[in-house]
Amino acid sequence: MTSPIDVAALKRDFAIFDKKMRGGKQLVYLDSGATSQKPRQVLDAERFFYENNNAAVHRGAHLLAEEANEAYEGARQIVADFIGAGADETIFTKSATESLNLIAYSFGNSKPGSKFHLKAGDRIVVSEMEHHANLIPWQQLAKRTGAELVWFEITEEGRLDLSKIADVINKKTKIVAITHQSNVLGTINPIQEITQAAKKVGAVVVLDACQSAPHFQIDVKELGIDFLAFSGHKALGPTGVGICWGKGEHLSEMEPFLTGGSMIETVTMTDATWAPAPRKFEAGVPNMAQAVGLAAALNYLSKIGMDRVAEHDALLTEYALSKLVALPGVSVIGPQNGLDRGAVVSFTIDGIHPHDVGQALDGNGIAVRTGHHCAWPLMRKLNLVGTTRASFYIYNDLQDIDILVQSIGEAQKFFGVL
Amino acid sequence: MTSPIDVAALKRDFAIFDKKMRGGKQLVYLDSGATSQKPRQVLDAERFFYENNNAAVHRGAHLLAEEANEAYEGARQIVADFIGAGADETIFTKSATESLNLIAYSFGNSKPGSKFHLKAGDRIVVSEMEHHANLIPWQQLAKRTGAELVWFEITEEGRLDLSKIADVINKKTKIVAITHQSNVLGTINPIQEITQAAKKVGAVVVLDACQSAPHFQIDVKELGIDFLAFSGHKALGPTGVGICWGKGEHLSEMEPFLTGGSMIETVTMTDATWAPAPRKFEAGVPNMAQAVGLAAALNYLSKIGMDRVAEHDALLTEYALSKLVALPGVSVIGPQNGLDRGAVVSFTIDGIHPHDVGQALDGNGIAVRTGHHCAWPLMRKLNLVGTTRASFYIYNDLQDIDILVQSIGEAQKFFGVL
Amino acid sequence: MELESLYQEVILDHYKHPANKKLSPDYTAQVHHVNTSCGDEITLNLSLKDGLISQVSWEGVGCSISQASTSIMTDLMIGKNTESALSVLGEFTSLMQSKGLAKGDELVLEDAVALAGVSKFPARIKCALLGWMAFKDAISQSVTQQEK
Amino acid sequence: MELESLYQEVILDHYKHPANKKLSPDYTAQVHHVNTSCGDEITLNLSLKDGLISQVSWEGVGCSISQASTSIMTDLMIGKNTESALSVLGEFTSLMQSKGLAKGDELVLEDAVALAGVSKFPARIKCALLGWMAFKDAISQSVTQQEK
Ligand SMILES: Cc1ncc(COP(=O)(O)O)c(C=O)c1O
Ligand SMILES: Cc1ncc(COP(=O)(O)O)c(C=O)c1O
Repeated sequence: MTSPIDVAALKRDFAIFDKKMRGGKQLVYLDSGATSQKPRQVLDAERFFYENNNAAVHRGAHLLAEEANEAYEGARQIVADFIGAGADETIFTKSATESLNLIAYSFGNSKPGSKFHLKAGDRIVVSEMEHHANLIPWQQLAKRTGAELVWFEITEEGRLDLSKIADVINKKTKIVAITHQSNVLGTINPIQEITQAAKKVGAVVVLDACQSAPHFQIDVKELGIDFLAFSGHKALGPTGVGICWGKGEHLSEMEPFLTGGSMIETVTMTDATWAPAPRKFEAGVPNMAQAVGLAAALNYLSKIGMDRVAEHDALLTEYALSKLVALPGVSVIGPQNGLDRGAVVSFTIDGIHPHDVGQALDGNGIAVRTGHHCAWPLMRKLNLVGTTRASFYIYNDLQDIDILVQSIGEAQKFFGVL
Repeated sequence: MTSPIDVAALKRDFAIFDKKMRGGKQLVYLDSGATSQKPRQVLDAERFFYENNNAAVHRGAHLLAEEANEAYEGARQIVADFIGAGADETIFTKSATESLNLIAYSFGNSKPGSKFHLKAGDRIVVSEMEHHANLIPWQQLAKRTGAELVWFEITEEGRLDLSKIADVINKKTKIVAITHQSNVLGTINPIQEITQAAKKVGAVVVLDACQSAPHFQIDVKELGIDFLAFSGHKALGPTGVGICWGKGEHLSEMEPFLTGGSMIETVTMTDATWAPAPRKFEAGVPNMAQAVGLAAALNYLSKIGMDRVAEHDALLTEYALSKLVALPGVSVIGPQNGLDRGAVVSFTIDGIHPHDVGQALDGNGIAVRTGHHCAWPLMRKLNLVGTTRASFYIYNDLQDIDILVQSIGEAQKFFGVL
Repeated sequence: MELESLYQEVILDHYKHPANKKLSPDYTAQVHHVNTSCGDEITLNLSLKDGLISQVSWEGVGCSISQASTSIMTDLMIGKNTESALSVLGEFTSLMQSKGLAKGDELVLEDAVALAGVSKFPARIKCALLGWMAFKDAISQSVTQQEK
Repeated sequence: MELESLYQEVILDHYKHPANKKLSPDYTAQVHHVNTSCGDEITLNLSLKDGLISQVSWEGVGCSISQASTSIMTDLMIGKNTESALSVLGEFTSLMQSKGLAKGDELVLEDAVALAGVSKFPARIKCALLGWMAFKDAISQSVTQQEK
């Protein structure tokens, strides 16, 4: 099987691969799970905005302001189309972290009587495989409101244990916040099963799509979710931009999060009323250039085709799994085959601390992530201090994985564990 | 008097001035109060980061991650130096709006017993000339905690009325949130007088430096303030980055605002503890490229010299005031001379709505802002539906003002009001 | 200046001498709308009688475009039945979204075709629509009211 | 691979055979430190007797750099008075911040000079300092304790 992506040609869009690593080595970038590299199309789009249309949106009547507005709202439409959403339901934030906090704080700000108001006796559901960004905001919301935080455990294989789903998502449940794909295990979770259970009890489902939206086709309606968050920087986009999507019917009833300019309807010294969504949730001069850059990134992905991106990912993941599972002294964490599993492979090496593994790989130009991956509770559950994580994207090829595998062997020799 | 800045030479750094406006007109950009234009040095710095050092900070041990970290923390040091602060006290946010919300929400999150905890009987002080960004977050905090919101009025001349300062800032006062310079009136407020009064009663002073930090030298220690907020995009920097500065002793006692990755010390399923500042306040993969871009912007300003920037601003402001005050049918809002007054001049024209003024000026390539300038309570106080605002920066010259003045005359003729 | 293409004579006339700009004491529905980006406001009273729009009156502050557009709209709507009023409104909205490409049907829109130029200025479309959106809101409130 | 410059023989030796890695039952101060970016942890017991550091023992998980560095540190510190211990600590901290430019004084730092290469890898400096910072904390706690 060969990849539907011509990686060698595509890589020319990414200037960073011209850079030489330590000792003149070529860059083998296996850390897209943390952040992706950016094609020149994205950098050019940002620069074009600054050099031709830069002005504050929503605030001026002059030509540049009109153009900035068109660029920004056009970007919103592109993002909305990318996830099958309406533009008015698509909010620009600075990151997935802000998106998830926005939802949690907005719920926390809601008044008694609102369907989003939480109190003692209510329940928030998460899972053991959540990234801190989709865990701590809910911990804090639970503490503030008196609601109870409960969670899905994981199975030995590293999948969500849904065997007790009817106990976990019960009548008390108001919110289910769950990751689409684990950033450590690679596991892709069965979201529809969860949304069905949530719907039965009237709970909203918040999906952390940080690891999924950049990698395969997502449709918020098909998923049946209520809210979705992802970060631009993991999807070829600029840093400093994230997306928060929410069903229109929810957004219109929700309290704002950040307050200030451009999100208001009227203001007096003591009071204010809010503009309709999405502006209600976008206080201040927004991250316009980053929104434009993200739109260019999503256009870049769409031009490749998300089906092809997913196929390419699957090919690399299968190949990496087959090689790593066979290595002596190496343990793959999470599902051992490619079924319902994204382009993230965590592993440990007997006798070498992940930090030292990362250092040894770095010596060969390989960039991986090591440590707890902002999923410390999962590490504790797995009884690990950390893992080494290789994650793949459109600019990786099978040779990258061969270099990884060979370097692991060299590291084992160097540290004398083989 | 001539400007210490060679505007013609400097303008070559700003590609947007090559762009042709409607009817082939040259751009006369008088809307820097809303957002500034960006020199290529800033755009190049961002691009260099993406093409050479792009990786997630605080999270990897590989070369790119190390370089990203150095770039990001180096940027923090540059920003800190720019305002006379310590790097550990300097927090990257997405905007001044987020910075002000961060402070207000952090206070709101504080527990009884904390010096930041507010309750009924406590008092928050603002002023009638605040931008919505430094008003609504405090309205909301007051509503949530039961504290009382009071404010300084403005004088006929458009200055802060401090005659009742001892009544306004009294023993109940916990927070004084005030703008350094009004974005409508141009008034520069006497901050030291306010910090002295606040210090006497143990209140903290939050300074909105959006309109000041880009325009003249600021030193947080000399000002005697406790917190400061400003936006990168008004200071030649990228969109999507702002600064929140707080005294170290405050930051270490404050509750976090956004929660998630990178801001933690330890995490379990039900609980988390926080990293020291500034990381406690920077959840998630940060806006690294924008931080780097902002540092390049502040370096650009420092290279000119903030004293020269201020002198240039003063020259333009004096010139604009002298011309506009003399125009028939034109009223300048706020102080009529350059004393303690920044590079922002708002005015109204008898018989022409600000929106129509803006449109007429746009026809001559002039970009100004019209409307309530996110200071609606101030507009009501002044009994105005809005104003037209011209604001100046380093790339403007006296000729820009001449074109403005001439175009105002043409507009008056067109609308038949002269 | 190309201002003439935007501010046609007929617009400036309506701006200086707005029609029906004095709130009637009685009405079927009263609405208040605000253009949040600039602060312009309008209050509009609508009277429906036997399915016909018998009266539209208004008060408000705003730029020449919003004032003229509202004035023109009231002249157009008075005397129409709700169905044809909404159809005119639909046609005007399309004209505003035409990005300068459409001219508008003068038989349907009458004086309102003078506003065609606004569609080239995205930031001003809201100004031109302020009164029309208030009118639309008032219609739907009147209809619900009469159904009760 | 240039790994040898970072992982000198002496480091790997300490990593495999760490000194004083077993918590003593009694101590003047006990501290627990965490490297928040990777999750490495250390518990360290310190005993002060007549102004001398009589015992430093520890337990913890971490990479070879943090483990070896802690091991080397304990060997260095035991038997010193607090003043010279803190001076050695200062010297080691400077070495770590030297960005690969300093070699370290072997007369003062002994085995710890083998860690000089770490200073070229900013992300690892925290690893090398984990045990030392815990030690510093324990010293200051012991001193306050004894002052009481
Ligand atoms: C005085 C003042 N405060 C606050 C702000 C808000 O800044 P931003 O929209 O960049 O968050 C602005 C600018 O819009 C301002 O002029
Ligand atoms: C699964 C998951 N959720 C949330 C986040 C947080 O994203 P960000 O740091 O961009 O806000 C990440 C990435 O760090 C992630 O992998």
